[in-house]
Amino acid sequence: MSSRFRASVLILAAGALTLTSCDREEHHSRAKPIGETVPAGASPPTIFPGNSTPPPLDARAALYDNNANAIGKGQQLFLQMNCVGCHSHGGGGMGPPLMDDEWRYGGRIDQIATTIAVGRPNGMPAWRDKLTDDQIWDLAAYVRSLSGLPSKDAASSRTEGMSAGTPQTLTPHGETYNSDAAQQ
Amino acid sequence: MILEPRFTDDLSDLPTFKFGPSSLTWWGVLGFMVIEGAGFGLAFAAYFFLMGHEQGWPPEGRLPPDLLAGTLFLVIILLSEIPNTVIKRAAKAGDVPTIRLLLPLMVAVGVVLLIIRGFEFNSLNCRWTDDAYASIIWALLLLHASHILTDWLDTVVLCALMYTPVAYEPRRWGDVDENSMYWRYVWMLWIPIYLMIYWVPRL
Amino acid sequence: MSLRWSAKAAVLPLLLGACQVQHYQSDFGGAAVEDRQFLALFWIFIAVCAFMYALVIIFLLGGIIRMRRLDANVVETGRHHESHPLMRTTLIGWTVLIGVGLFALAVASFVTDRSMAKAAANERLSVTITGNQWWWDIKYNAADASKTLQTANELHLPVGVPTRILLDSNDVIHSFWVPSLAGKQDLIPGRENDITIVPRKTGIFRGQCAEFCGVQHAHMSLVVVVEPYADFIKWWDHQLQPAPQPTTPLTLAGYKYVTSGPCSACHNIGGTSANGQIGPDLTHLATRKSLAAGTIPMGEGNLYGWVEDAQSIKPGVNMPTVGLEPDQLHAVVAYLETLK
Amino acid sequence: MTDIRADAFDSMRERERVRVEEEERRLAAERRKIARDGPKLKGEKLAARLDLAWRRPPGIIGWLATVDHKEIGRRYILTALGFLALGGVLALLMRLQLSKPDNAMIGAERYNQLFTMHGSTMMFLFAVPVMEGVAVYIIPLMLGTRSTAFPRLNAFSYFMYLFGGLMLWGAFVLNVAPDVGWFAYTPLAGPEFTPGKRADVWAQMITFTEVSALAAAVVLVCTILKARAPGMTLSRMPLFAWAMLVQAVMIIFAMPAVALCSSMLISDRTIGTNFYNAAEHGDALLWQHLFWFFGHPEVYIIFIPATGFVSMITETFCRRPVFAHAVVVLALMSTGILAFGLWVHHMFATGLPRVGYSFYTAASISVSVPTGLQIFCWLATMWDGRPRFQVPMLYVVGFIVTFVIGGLTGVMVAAVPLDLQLHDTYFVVAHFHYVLIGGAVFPLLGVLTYWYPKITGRMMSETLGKIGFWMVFLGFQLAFFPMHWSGLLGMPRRVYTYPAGLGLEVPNMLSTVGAFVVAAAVGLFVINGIWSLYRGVIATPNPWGAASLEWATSSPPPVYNFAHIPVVESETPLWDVDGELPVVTGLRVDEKEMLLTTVVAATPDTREPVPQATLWPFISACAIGIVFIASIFSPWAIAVGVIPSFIALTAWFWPKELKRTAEPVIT
Repeated sequence: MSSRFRASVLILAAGALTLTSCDREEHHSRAKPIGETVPAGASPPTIFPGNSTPPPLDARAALYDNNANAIGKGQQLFLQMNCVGCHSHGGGGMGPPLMDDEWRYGGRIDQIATTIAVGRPNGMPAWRDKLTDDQIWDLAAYVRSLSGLPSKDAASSRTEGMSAGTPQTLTPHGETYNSDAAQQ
Repeated sequence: MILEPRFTDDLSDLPTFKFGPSSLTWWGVLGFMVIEGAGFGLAFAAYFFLMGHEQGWPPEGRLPPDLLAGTLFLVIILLSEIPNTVIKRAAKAGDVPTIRLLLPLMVAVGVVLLIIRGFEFNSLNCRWTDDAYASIIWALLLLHASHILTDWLDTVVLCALMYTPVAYEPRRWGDVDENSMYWRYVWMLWIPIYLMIYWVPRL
Repeated sequence: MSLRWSAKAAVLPLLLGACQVQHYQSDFGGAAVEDRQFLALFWIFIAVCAFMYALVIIFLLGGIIRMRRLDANVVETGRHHESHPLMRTTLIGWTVLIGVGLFALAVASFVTDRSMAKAAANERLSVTITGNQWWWDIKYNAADASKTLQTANELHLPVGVPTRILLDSNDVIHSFWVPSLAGKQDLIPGRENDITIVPRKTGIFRGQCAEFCGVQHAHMSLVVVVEPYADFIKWWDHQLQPAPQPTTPLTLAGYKYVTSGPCSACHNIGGTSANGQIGPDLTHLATRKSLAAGTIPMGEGNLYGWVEDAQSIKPGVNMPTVGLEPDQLHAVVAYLETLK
Repeated sequence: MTDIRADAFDSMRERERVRVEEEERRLAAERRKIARDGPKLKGEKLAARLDLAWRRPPGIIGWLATVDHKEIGRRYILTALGFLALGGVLALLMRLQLSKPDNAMIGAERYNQLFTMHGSTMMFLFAVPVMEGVAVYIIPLMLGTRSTAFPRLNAFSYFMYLFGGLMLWGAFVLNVAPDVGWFAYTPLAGPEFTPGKRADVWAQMITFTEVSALAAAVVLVCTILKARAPGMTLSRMPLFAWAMLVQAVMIIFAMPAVALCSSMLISDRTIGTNFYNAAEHGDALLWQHLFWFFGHPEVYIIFIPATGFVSMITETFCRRPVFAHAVVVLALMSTGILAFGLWVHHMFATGLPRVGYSFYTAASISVSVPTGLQIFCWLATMWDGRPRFQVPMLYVVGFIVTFVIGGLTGVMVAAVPLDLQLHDTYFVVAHFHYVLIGGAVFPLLGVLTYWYPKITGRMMSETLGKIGFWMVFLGFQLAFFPMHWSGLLGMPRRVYTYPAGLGLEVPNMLSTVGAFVVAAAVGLFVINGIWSLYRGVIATPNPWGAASLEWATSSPPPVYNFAHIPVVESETPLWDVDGELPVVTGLRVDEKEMLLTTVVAATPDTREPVPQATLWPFISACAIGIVFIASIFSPWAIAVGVIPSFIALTAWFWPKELKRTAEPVIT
């Protein structure tokens, strides 16, 4: 009886050791949005010359970066707001590819959010009026997950729609399998 | 007040092992074969359920899997039944030298089959992410590959065991007998899977 | 034993009496052919099952009452391998009784099923409902394309007219269920389901999604208005008109903000530049009886609450918190109230 | 040249043959010296030697390495009752949230996690394992043998179950709990609408519990078919053993369905296959077909052992065998077979062809006939016998009164026109709680009271038991009868709140009150269990005067169960024995050994060595468990994890010393 009792106490102690709740799964549908991404008018410091230290990360990065629900919402918005039109499914087309790791205007989540909010030359529209901050940051989280920057397992493996790449079975033998950007 | 025992008869000369349904491990192996059979049966049902939706199977424009690797696999696994039957009879007869001779052959055949299976995965002409057709074909092939792998690992361990003095114990002959029975089950399952992967898309 | 029976007897009337039966959203509504046939079959099943249950309880009580007698076929009397001579025949009788009873119920169910299908044979109105996460997109199909109507969360049906509702889903599996009218049918992505309803009673009824579809499954309901055919046609023609133009400066400011701001990215307002297809259609929002898929009744206060902060009413809903300034909020709500 | 090699080969075979023959002679001589039980070696001396051979090493190592079916059975039951308590707490939280309309006590996301965890815990972590646990403890005693077949596989099955439960509840603590329902319909549970690892955790819990249930099922089938006492032919086998045989065979055919579909769900979610993706030729209904092909047999897998419990309690407390033993056995078998033919009645609202539905209506209605016959046989046993209403028999009466209501509402939801209104409403919630709590938990509480003296050696208190029964019975009716009413008033399932004005306030408040009464009653049962452990009346080997073999040995039974294997001559052995128990002798005393008999006639067949206590099942369960958990995060974990699992399983199979002994010993 005693050894069984000791074993159960051990198990209880281990169970009680509640680790910090894993925030990767946190649903945070906040009532109030936190302040503006970019003060109106000021252009974001996207390029940091050599020695100057990059500005501190926005407070919301922790909430959105690598958060499964934000990435999920961003994925739906990416389809609904027709980002696919220019960027296709991340492979690029009229717009630059988002799956690689070259970021003209900065690859951090707040920089991507700023790019989406204020728009960029050569055709990137400003979404500040059309999308709320919440949605912009969800999109930014999804765009970062496209290039696998945060850990892979927060992003979902596919959408419920048509799969992005052309089926391998249509490409005759020998040709390497590549994303449809190269196909067009 | 436990009841006093009334001794009826003495069983001390009962054997400690018999082949076939008298042995416990025979029933255990049968149980796991039925479990895997139920699993494979439902995988077949899923295959035909998904196929039922389509006008064409595979879906329009997809190339069916190439025949070479799969057919080669079928031929070799059917041929492997010959040494398998010899081992089974030797196990029943307790002929340990023959078992020690042929088990390494079965291990070698297993290696060859696993290599061919690698080529088969390559000749499916589809990636599992393409569509449900590709997913279910890859699933069937992967399930059977794991089936081959587990039985091959079992044969390797058994082969090592038969090279120890314990090989002369009747229980171990029972293990060899049941392993051969399981190998028969493996290639019997391959026949419907082979037809579903390679020939049904060509109908 | 008597304690158990009195307790059980006390509970039953307490239940039935305590709540008066509303017909707004209940299986007893009887507002359509399908629900009336359900009720008929329901009472048949209740009667047969109650009879069988009474038999079981009588048999059980018999066994309990006879517990004291001495000449039982038990171990103590050494007759535990014998049994009451009539027991075998009672077993056979019991089996026959169960078989006949259940066969009758099966036939009754089949007959009801066939008559439901027959009653809904020649439908004269076709509606397509598409389920989205946590609201209903309703499209009235008409022969000529200009007459097709796109609305959301409120279904108007002409009384007496068999209506065939085609069910599809944009995301997960939902289930269209208006208990007072008819049984439920699932809305499954990739499948074309349908249900036909023949309303018999006019009035306002409430339906709710019956298949678990995510965070706000509890607030995915819809209001169904059954009205005479003439009123229905008048309602349909009115809904086809584009949204009325704003007149006062306040509603004009609201109009400007709605058509240029985030609202136009998701919502469509007929006759204006806002033509988002992601959210519900708002062309005649103010004519509807509820907001947020039947969650809160339509009203100025609720409009303020919903537009200003949707998350506190329906946490997790896809409508974002726009963060309007107070003056913008007044303008937008004033404009939305003009969308009659 | 060839002949030299030929005869060299012959001489080598010759030498081998001679060596083997000489070793045979040595072993035969040794075999004659082995000590065996019998008239010469019996009583206290035999008990001491058998205890020495069968006892496991002490301490934590011994605790982890035990292969004694009694210890594993106790662990199964205690762990399952622990999960019952955890699941019950979740139910109370849900009832508090639903006690009044538009309640803001628990948010939507948290509530969805609560009802998913409640459903999954009750179905996978409580109901099936507790039936396995009771069977693993009682079946070898009831069949008159010393151990189950494959005792190491039995230990492995318990650890897999434990790790599955710890993983699910660990995820709940880490806020990664599943929130898609215990049925996890796709596409909601698919990669797009449940991002993150919530649904993967649920699917891996299924893999754990299904491996555990399948292993335990194979153990039970082999024990029931091969290890019965001599003379216990199939027709003389107790009804509980029949129930467990039918249940185990059902598990073997049903569990692979959920194994397959949960693995397909995980592959959809992690490596992007398209099984359930409607846009890429998949189908969301494929999930429902595969899940419910398992789902419906699952509820019979939970119910059928309960019929076994009711048969044993009715037999003992009515002082006569159950009326028409053959009818009950045939009813069990036909329930088991029919259960596989009616899964589509869970999908009446998904728009499949209506003619197909009427076939499933007929099948679903017909499955209630065999259960109706069993109910008749129990009532006839009470009518013909002299029922003593002690606590176990009270639970049987409570079972009959409650379960028959659940069975009849089941017949109602089997009819398509009714089901279209009642499906996914609280009417169905009432139905399945009537058949699961009324049909399985009541008999379980009764049988735990019935076999408590055999397991612990002390009787549970009769007064606490009676109070507990009335509380759980009346609390149950108060909690779940109003749910019929709220379902008819249009309250769908799995809603975290409901609007006011629909008349749902009173039924929901009554249900909440009733739920707390039931919780108090279960608490009282646990207190009764713990209190009786120290203060209960010391139990004799057969306190209830029962007939089956588990009451022929002491309470609690010794490690080796029976000093001599009993012989059975009738259905109710202890009632038809005139003072002396006929036994057979000849099993070894210095090593663990059990008797195997033929399948149908149970004539002695072979003597089977029983494996020693070993840590390898625990280590294999750890290795395979880590592979399962790691494969949530990356599929490569399976490829890498195969190696340690293979090593652990080989070490489990590999004999400790590689030399032949007189008679085989599995170490």
